[in-house]
Amino acid sequence: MLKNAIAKSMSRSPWIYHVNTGSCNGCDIELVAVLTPRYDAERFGFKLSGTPRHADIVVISGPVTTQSKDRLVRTLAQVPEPKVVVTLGSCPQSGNVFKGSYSVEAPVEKFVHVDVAIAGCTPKPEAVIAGLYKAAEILQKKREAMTK
Amino acid sequence: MSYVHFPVIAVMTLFMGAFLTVVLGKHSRAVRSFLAIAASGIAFVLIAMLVKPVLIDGEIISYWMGNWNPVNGYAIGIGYEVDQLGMFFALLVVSTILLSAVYSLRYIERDSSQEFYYVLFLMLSGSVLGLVLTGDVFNMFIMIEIMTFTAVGLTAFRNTGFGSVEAAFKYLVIGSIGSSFTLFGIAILYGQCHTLNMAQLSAMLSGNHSPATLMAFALMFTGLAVKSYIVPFHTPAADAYTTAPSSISMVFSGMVNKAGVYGIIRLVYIIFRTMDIPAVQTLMVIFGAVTMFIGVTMALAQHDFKRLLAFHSISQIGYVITAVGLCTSLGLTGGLFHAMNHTLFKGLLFLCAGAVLRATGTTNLDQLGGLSKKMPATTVCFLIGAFSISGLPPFNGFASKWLVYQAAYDKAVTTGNFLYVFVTIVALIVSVMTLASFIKVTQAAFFGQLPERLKDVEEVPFLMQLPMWIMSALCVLSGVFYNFVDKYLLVPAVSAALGVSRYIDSMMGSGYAAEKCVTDIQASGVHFSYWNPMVWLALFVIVLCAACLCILTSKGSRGEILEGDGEDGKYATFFSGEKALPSHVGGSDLFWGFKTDWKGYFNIMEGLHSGVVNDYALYVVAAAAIVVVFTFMFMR
Amino acid sequence: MMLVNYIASVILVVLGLYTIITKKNLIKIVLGMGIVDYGINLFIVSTGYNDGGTAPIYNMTELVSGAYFVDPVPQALTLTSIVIGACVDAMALSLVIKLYRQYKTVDASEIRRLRG
Amino acid sequence: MDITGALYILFKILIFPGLLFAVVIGLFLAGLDRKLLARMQKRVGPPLRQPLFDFLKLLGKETIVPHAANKTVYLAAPVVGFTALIVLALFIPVFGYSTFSGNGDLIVILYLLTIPAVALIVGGSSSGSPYAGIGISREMVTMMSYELPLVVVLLTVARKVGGSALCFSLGDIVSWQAENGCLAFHPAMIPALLAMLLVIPAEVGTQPFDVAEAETEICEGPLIEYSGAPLAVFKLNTAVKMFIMTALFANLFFGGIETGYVALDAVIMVAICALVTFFSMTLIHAVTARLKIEHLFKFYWTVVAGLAALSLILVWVGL
Repeated sequence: MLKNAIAKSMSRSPWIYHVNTGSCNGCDIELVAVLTPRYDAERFGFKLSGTPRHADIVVISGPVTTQSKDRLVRTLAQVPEPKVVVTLGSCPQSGNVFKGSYSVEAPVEKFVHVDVAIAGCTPKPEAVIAGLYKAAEILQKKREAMTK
Repeated sequence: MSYVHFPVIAVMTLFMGAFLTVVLGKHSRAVRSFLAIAASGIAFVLIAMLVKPVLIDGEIISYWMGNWNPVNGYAIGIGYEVDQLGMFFALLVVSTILLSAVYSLRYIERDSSQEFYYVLFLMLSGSVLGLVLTGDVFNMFIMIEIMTFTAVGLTAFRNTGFGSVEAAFKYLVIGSIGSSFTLFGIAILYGQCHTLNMAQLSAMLSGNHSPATLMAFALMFTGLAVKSYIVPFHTPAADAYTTAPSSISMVFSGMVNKAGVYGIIRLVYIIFRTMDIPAVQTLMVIFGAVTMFIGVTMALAQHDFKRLLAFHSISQIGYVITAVGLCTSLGLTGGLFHAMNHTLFKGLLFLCAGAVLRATGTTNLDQLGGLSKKMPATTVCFLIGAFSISGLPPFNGFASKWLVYQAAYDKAVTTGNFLYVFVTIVALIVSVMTLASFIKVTQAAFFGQLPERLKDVEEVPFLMQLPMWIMSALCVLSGVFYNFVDKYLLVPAVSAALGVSRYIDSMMGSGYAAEKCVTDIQASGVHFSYWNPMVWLALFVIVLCAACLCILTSKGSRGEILEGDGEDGKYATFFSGEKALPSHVGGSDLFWGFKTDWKGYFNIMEGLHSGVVNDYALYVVAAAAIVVVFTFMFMR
Repeated sequence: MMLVNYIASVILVVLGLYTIITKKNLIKIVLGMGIVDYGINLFIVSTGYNDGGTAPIYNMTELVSGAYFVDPVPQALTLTSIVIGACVDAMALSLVIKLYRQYKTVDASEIRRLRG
Repeated sequence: MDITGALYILFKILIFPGLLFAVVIGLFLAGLDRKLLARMQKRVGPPLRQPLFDFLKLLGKETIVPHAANKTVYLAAPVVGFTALIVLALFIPVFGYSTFSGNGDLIVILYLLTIPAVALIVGGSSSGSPYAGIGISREMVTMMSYELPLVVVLLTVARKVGGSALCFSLGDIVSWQAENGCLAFHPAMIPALLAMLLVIPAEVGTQPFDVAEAETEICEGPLIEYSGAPLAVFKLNTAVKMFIMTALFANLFFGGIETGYVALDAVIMVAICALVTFFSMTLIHAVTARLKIEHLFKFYWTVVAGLAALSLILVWVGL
């Protein structure tokens, strides 16, 4: 019973840790906009946390510059399982307009497993919420898979 | 052999041990260790054997040296008088001696001229034991003097290091001013009463104060206050505790300043029997409150482990003086209990500091860090000591501080005097600040990150851990079973301090006190509202539940407790994604907001603790002058 | 009669304290401590004085009730006090020597590593 | 002690004023706080059960012990804090009904209240993170700040209730109020009441006074390295502390509303707790931004302590 309750509450209280890997700040602002009264992601239990140790969902924005790659990997390693990785915007998926630059490592799938990718430059807040909600469901599935 | 001889034999054993160590202990380490342990052990056993007759059966042992009994109601000979109050302090003294001797065996093994260490140590022990057992004021003065200059010698023992000779010199100057005041007071008393026996003095002086005896009171009070290091006499104490070997710092705070406190209690409650005069109460409470506040704020500003502890010693003595100065049985109980607890937890903390010093070679808080992984036993003992001194329940500091607060506020509401409310508030706030400064030590020395320099630190040997564990156990036990402490130690001691006539009668023959019209001090009745022992049942049940919760959540399918070594990023400290760097938040970086807000105060205090011995002497003389003026203004 | 002694002893004590407070030279501070001691010794021995009393040296047969002599106890106290005072001064001087070796000065205002 | 007596005590400890009650009401108040805050900002807000979800979720996560940490202290700290809070819950009567009747001593409560904070500090310190080092420093300064007004408020209440006798018992305070009316309606106590309302958020660590755990500046301070079950217990501690502080407030200033039915009393008390939560935490959270630590210290030692001292003086002169 407790197992079920825990698994269920996984999707009800996903805490987000946001990593900016060289983004133009557009996506970051949209992510914060999601928490504002108009969109209010907190009604689903989303909350921004200050440290990866508390996080369930890691949101990556930006095209992953060479400088930030190590930091990204290290930070991701510090997140306790179960965790879900979400990419925000087109940059981490493809490199977007930065593609081909000598200092950009995108796409992020090359070195990190990505569960949900939210596309757009920048994605609309509605899309962000939909993506995060999806991530929360994946989180619950992961938890259930862990306990099987 | 009758037990009436035990007190004298105990004192003589220690002095004899010192003598034998000079003669025999020069070449063999085994011999001097044996002598130190044997002498302190015998003293401990002898005093412990007096517990039954004195503390449980309530007998007062009076003993005339060379059988010089009083003639025609005049006591000429030197008398030992062991009442429950003296016995209480004697027990503290012998326990401290024994534990310190055990600790010293390994602690000073790397020093040279160890025989002198033991000689001075045993003489210091003997003098303090003699001081609390004697019934003669001049004998008391002699013991104080022996205590002072053996203490000075021990302070300067590690004289190759930083500042120890300087501390010893300051200690000697201030200490000898204090002794001189005491001697002056004793001389005036002798001129007035022609006796040196405490019981007889008490009979003659009670309620019968001439200007000369008032002067004597002021001088002796100041002199003994110097020995108990209350502010503004505390300056040499801070230096001496810092630089003396830790086993000696423990002795200093465990019994040397307790000897001063004992002297003050004896002086105001028995010899002059002035405690029911409100002016004396006010004097002591103000001294106590100032002492605890200045002590703790200075401690917050320190960067050295032992110096911080030294200022805490001063601050805690403030609690004792305040509580004793309230002149209620609740206050006296709280004060004595706190004195005992202070011996336990401060001794423990100094031993921990010694362990850190031995293991790492420094006590500078800015150079330490992360020792908890290398020295787990020391860390646990330190935490117990720190929680005790900060008064967290269920440790012993809580029980005694609680009594102090209750006594102070009780005094406030029964007398309607706002001063005592203020004192209560100060006492409560000082307790939080004490906690703050120990958090500082905890973070700076034991937790946080291990500096590269301390990678191969090792835990101290078992023989050094043993006294630490014993004291930790005592800290917890006396906090949990305060009822026993109260029943067998505190109640007898309090009634002895208040029962002046009994003290006089058992020394000078029964009826003597009544003849001189001496009455016992009337102190308002004891009302304890100790917390219910049921709490402990509750605590255990809940700890059980909590433990269950932990097991529940840590096993198997639920989240697991993972530990890792090596450079795997998962177990590294979070540095915003950077590779973990050695960055330790040290002692001086803590409490920033507090320090900025109090910058002016700290600057003034730093200026006052200038380190110049002349200034320190000035404070002593000025305070003595204030006490004299106060005495003459309000005690006539 | 004894008033002069008392005044003198108090003056000595005050002088000694004045020396300790104002003089920066460590040796002078030690001398000040000595002066305080001697002031008090003078005081103690004066308290035992009885005008017209004899020296308190008797054997058991001579000592009768009502014999008039100066009080012997303060003299014993003074002796003890002198001995202790000498010990303290010796100790202080030896510490001054040590201090001089470590700090290369005997100026009290420069020997202040332990402060704050 | 016979079996029924023991079972009754066990019931008290585990179910009614103790463990279960405190945890449930604490989580309820925490949820209420978040919901009300959201409504005040014109948001829908999380459901009332949200703190429970958070707690359960954290139980299901891994517990990582960083290798700079001292494992024993790191894992024991939250449990110790929790234990102290539950003991504290037993000391606070539900008006007439308490586990240790007449023993809810104010000073014991004051000291037990420091234990959860110390547990947080020691736990954070043992994690070895420099962010935690800054965090514990701030937590400690916060503690020093609110302790002065809290002490003065408690002494004021003791004086008001006891008159010229020592009265530190919460039970006596409640029964005095049953006779003489709630302390909140005595004019001299109004400043103390306001001071207490301002002490509560600092004690619990909510928005303007959460400098110690500022997640945007120092990454949650002492909690930075915690994850999984220990973090869950810390979050639970905060919730239970909300209940303890508001219940203490209810007993100090609105005590003595006895209906004769324990259940009804409990409901009234929870209602008062909810009100206090709204006024002292949610409202202040919604309208203010986080303070700097030195401002926080100054604020508590001047404004709040001043209010409390004003009350103390008024009570002392006999108002």
